[in-house]
Amino acid sequence: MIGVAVTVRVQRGDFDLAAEVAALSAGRHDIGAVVTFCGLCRDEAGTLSALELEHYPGMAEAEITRICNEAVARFDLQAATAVHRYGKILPGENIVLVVTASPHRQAAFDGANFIMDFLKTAAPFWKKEHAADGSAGGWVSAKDEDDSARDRWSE
Amino acid sequence: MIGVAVTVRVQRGDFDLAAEVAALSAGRHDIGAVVTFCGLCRDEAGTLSALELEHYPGMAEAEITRICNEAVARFDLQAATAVHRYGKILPGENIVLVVTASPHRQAAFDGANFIMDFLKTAAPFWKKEHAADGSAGGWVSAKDEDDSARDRWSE
Amino acid sequence: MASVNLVYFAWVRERIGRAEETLELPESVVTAGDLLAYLKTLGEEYEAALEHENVIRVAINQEHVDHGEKIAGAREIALFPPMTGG
Amino acid sequence: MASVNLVYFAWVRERIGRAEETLELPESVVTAGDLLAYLKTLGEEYEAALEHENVIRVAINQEHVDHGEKIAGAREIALFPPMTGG
Repeated sequence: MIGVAVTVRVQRGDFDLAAEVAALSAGRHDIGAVVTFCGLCRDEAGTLSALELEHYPGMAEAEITRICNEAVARFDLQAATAVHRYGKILPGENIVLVVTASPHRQAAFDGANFIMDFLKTAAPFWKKEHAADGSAGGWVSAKDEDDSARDRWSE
Repeated sequence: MIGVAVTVRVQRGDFDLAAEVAALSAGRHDIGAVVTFCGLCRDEAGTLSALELEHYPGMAEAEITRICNEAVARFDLQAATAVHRYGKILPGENIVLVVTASPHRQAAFDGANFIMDFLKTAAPFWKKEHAADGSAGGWVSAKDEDDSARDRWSE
Repeated sequence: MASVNLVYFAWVRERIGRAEETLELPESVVTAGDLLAYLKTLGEEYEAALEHENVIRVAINQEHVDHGEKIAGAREIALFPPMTGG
Repeated sequence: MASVNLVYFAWVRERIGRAEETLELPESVVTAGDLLAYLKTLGEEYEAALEHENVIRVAINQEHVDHGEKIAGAREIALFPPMTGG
């Protein structure tokens, strides 16, 4: 795993997909596949005006780094980047970015998929919904299907 | 599937990842996940100087469109884009791009993965290798593992 | 008595009514689970926040732990609901 | 005799020595498989290109077909090796 670059950032502002991919692959001639995942804020058919993302500073970065390192070790990854935003996020805006690089396409797909499944269930972030009609939004509940998605990696 | 945008292009020049993602998601507030796959030319530890990609004009576009439409119908995709290059491609350069959008992350991952598996085995492209030492390169052989990757979708 | 920094997030934070505090814990509080039980004796706000103990996640020094984990040596203990990021 | 446009790609093209041609086919050529067998009678270059018939892929009017497919009505028939794009 010499030369494996794991980049993790937790930030309020947006990220630049192309810049993150370029940073991870620039000058390399040994990468065969780059997979990116962007998670975006949906307006839930117009009922949602914004998401408010709270996080645990310090642990958020540490936990995402642990997840990325595990993905690098488990799959044949040459690099992994994860950027997660916090604060108020509007419909159509980005929430999270994961980028993986590998010599082989399935490893790049699996690595990004694995990182997202663990990021959803283990990275200390919490979403609060703001309703479009001004009524009190609430904290988003954790989904059983997210736990199932995570658990398939230990089957 | 009203409003599902399938974009397919076969071109000699490079593509712009960010522009393709923006074109597919611009102005929409209903997308929850965008997955991109970039396939790149590897230098095979310095032994490869270039790939020459031959394609079947007309059928290449038609076949990739069929594959994308099948992915849209099979998964919960809101949009799919595929761009495949032909001609001489150097190590580190892009060969193929697939972008999928869905309300849900696993569908976006599966859609892109599905499109790549079928694109590898059914889209009429052929790669010829040019060796770095000037020796005669040869046509790349189809891999059994690519057939296996495709066949898992019909299990 | 051991002194520990406690941090709370999301609806745990909202229900307790503060984001962090430093508490002196009695010697009888050995595990993360003991801590949750102890906090519930401190007032209604803690009872409301920690009512369903089994869903409360605990991190010691910014790493996830089970409720059975011993808290000795903890600089910072965080309590929060199941994560919903990504 | 039916006239059909044939197109070849990759090493099939290289071995046959041309990218396309128009041939008049005898009535006995009914399926794609018949076409492969017929072409192999036309010379060494065809024999070399189509030696391992089972790996040769056939497309009629730009759609993949099995070797058993009938070629009646074909405007364009393509012969090529297994694909290696992506």
